[in-house]
Amino acid sequence: MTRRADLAAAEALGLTAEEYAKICEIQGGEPTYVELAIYSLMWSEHCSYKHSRPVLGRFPTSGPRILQGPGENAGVIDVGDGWAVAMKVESHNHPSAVEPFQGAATGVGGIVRDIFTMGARPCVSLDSLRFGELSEPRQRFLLDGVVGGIAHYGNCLGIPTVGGEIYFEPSYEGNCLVNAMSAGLIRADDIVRAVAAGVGNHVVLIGSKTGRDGIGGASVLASQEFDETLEEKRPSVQVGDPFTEKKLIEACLELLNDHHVVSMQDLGAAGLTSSSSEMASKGFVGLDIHADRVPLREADMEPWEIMISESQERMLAIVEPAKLETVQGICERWDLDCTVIGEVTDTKMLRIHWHGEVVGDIPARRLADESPVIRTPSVKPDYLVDEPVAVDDASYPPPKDLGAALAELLAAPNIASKRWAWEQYDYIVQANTVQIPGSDAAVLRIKGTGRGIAFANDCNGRHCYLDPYRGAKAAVAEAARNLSCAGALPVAVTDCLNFGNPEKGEIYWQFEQAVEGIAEACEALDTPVVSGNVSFYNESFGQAIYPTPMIGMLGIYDDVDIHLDGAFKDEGDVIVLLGPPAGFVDGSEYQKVHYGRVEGRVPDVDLALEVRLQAAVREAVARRLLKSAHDCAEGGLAVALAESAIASGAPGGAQWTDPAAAKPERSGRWLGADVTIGAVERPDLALFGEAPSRVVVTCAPGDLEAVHALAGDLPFAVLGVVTGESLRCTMGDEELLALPVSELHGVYESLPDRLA
Amino acid sequence: MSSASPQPVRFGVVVFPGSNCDADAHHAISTFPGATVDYLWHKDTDLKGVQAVVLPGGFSYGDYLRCGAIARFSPIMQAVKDFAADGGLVMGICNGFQTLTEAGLLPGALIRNTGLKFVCRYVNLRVENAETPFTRACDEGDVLRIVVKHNEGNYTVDPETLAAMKANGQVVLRYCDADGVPGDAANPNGAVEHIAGICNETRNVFGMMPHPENSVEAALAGGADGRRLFQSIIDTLTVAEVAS
Amino acid sequence: MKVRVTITPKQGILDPQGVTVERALPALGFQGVTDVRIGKHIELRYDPPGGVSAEQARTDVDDMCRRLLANPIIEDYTFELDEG
Amino acid sequence: MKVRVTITPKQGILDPQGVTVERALPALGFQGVTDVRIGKHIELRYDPPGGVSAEQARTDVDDMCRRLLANPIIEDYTFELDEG
Ligand SMILES: Nc1ncnc2c1ncn2[C@@H]1O[C@H](COP(=O)(O)OP(=O)(O)O)[C@@H](O)[C@H]1O
Ligand SMILES: [Mg+2]
Repeated sequence: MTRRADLAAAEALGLTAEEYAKICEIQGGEPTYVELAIYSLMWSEHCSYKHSRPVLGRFPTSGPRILQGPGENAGVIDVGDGWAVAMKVESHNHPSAVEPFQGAATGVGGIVRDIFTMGARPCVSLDSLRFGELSEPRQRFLLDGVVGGIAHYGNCLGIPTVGGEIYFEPSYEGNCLVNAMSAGLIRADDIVRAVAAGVGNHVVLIGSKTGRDGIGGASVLASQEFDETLEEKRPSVQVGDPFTEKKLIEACLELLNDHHVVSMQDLGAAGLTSSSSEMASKGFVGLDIHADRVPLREADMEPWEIMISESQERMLAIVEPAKLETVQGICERWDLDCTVIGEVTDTKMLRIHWHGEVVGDIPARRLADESPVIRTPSVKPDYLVDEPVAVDDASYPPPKDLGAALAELLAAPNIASKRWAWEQYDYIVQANTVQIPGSDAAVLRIKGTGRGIAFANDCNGRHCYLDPYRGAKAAVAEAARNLSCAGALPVAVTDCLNFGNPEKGEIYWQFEQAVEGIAEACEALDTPVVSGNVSFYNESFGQAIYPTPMIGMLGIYDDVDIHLDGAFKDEGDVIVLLGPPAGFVDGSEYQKVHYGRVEGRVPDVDLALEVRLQAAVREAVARRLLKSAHDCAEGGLAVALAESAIASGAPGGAQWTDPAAAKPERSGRWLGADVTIGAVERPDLALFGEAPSRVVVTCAPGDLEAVHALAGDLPFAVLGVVTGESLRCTMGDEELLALPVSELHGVYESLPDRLA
Repeated sequence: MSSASPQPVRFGVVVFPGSNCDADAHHAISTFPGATVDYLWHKDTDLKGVQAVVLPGGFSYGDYLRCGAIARFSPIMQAVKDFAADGGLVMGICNGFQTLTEAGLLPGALIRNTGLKFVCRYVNLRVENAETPFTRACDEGDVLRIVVKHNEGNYTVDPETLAAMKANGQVVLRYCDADGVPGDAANPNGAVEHIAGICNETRNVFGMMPHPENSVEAALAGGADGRRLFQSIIDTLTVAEVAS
Repeated sequence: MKVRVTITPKQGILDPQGVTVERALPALGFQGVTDVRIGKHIELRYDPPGGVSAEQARTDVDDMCRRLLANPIIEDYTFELDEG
Repeated sequence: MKVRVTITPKQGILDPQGVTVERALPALGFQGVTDVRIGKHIELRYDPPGGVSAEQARTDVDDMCRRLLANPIIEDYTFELDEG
């Protein structure tokens, strides 16, 4: 007799009484234990998006270039000449907090499977990371493990990790964020969707054997807050095997691109359960799964365990009987297990068999699509209840030594070079990398065409905390600005929405505000959202993370040769600030680092201005009028200038052989700048204050007029010229700061010293 | 030399499960008009008549146990050994270098980087011996700028063997600074005497940790210094062909 | 004293190295090898200044294993102490 | 039968991991740790079809170690067999 599960069992699995009642209604009585386990996972926050679905509908998701929007494993964008890019981002926050190395590694593995499931060959990865303050040993341990795990997995797969971001804020102390983004190239007419079809076709499981990895991972780890029972949850840690995944990539792309399979789906959260029910639901068919035919790593597993195991490196394929032999042959060639575990039926039921007995029988569509929807009534958080106002500058006494303040900012972990991390990543494999990590955007060429693609990741969580709407909007604008600085046209967004507990009104408010901000910016910039991920419950002991809606953006080039970086190129070039001159202390890195405060009213992005500014920058790059372009972000104008000066040691975005040597590799000397700012009361805020829509560009003196003409009525200020060896800022006759670039370089590259 | 344009040199790139620079090596060689290139599958037992074999970079068998330890038992490796014994040119890049040492075709071993981290970085390489089939398009003392990317690139060998290797010109490439001076600061992995590439006694088997196949196109971040190594092989085999 | 630590992947945790080696062995002519698990073997000398009792040494080494040498989330460890 | 193989870095061969662990320990409050060497511990079952004598098993396992499990240029190995 199959065991029946009662309300108590349902509640133990995290289901509510209403949810249980709905399950009983769908099942026509008490569910079996297998059925209940399946429902509990499919209706968990992580799999069902029950809190976020209605809000996400706000995003613009279509456009002439969009071949596939949200709803598939990855979004797909037409990038020209018959080529398309599939892209998505995924969070692996909770697993990484438990075991940073394996958590991050399996995060990369999961997102890469989402890409090649579509038939695309994964061609880039990016990683967006958040930790608590670096001064805490535990945070250094997490950082070390997470970066090591990403390197271990991505390097082994031979997918270049070309970009990302790392921020440190106390709010992430109990909940680090590990957002892995991946993209792949595919011929536009080869896109495969994860839809089961063809009654009588085989359901085939390819890849690793199934063990008890991550049992309950989706519901237990991803959908609850962390508390004291964290320790007990550890046995469900998943270990990644990038070698098997590499073989899977090769075998699956052969199966998909040569049309040997009808469709394919990766096994991610909730394993066999979610992959089979989603494939059945989308195809309006049923699937019979024989759990007893699944190859096991541990002999004594129960059917419900097999159905929800999150063992990594597994794929589910629908195969016509006539093609089974070919499919098995290809898998054998790659030494991969390939097992028929079921068939496509016309019952529209997901039916689980166990040694001849039916232990679960669920209407696939209702399971996949009728999960509950919850809209928490949103409440503006206490800390924002009084409409925040810009801080009074008078309460921020200006520093005496602006040079020291600049050095302090360059050394701040949020600004300092992240070379320590990205030198652990193979960013060059696949022979497409045009622009390596360390600048505004990563640039790759598309072999056999003159075209290129560019990627950027952005989100300032502190701004989103002070104003989730403005902060999220600014994240989209900044990602696009980074691409525009590199000369690429921004075309699409994938997002990873990291928030606290959505059952709380304040968190829900943050979430709604952020989505609104993203949506408005994406509309203005014409960059639809094609895929994404939501990660809730990033809270420990009631303390939520800063709202962190990470934006991953794709840009394209018709001619990748026109790409540009932020490094100063030649002495005598003119330095221009495009965009508004004023910087604000509110929410800035300067505020945090120098004054130890986080407060105020972060500036709002003027989207119309932003759009015009970026178009002008791109046009100037395309006409080869600019020598460099770099956006002003954390640390303001002075940090942007310093970064362009430091990068001058590495022409073409290359890097020093010996990062410790304070000497540029090829030119033999650093390029600095001599700039003057207009008379203001607070030069420190002009230098270090932050504001959106600002780009520092350089051009040959002879091109200045043409650049100015292109800029039209955009705010335009000639700051000075590129000079040798040092960075000097003046205001009128007053010297504000003057520092050798070699010294700035030393501080900027000092992160490793603080990791030892 | 005859004026008729010579036959292109036929290269083979071995594919092990877990190789991930096989396609890059293939692509790099295909940018040379004087060469053609095919893949060789690890389960095959013959080399399809190629004139030069490249063992590519990557993580054959996941680099589990030891880098190259399992790959060296692949069926194709017996053919590679026979080919090398007959004087055929074999070039191992990174994981390919590791596999050649595991197979006993090159002396020494590659152990964990002293930094214990994977390192992906541009390095400068000093050509120590330009009289090999793999470096003849360079001059001794030339500095090549090529990327390294590995976790186990720390070359080690016992002192007697090393002395013999040096006497015999088997140390082919060393990590150096931009001015061509080898030293600790330029050495990304702790390799003994800053060794980046070596050959066997008969100079027809060559292994290097850096990745010349990622430095063949000036338009990419990797630059084009790696071309000279492939060009050397092509020159060697073209001259041999024309002479025979 | 001499310390020998043995670290093994926890029961039920995937051991990709072990699986790969096991798969490779038959091709090398070794039949009948199963259940391959690969872990670490660490040897060290522990002679804290001022000496230490065997019991204290056990506590210290256990501490070292837990905090640095092993990863208790996915690995088990055992150790032996050897006077001398 | 059960087989346990211990692989250690050869005397005179640099052990970067051992060096790093040794350097990290004082910061964690462990004084007096020296000579840290990190190697591998491999467990497997060896039951060739048709059975095998203990002596033959020793020869076979030694062969496995020499040819695959260890690299004699940089590593030493020992092993134990365990009936059952
Ligand atoms: N924040 C978001 N923005 C846009 N699309 C989203 C977002 N979150 C999830 N999606 C889309 O919802 C679908 C389900 O996501 P997910 O469950 O993460 O997929 P998977 O099971 O492949 O990991 C995907 O198509 C994904 O792109
Ligand atoms: Mg998926």
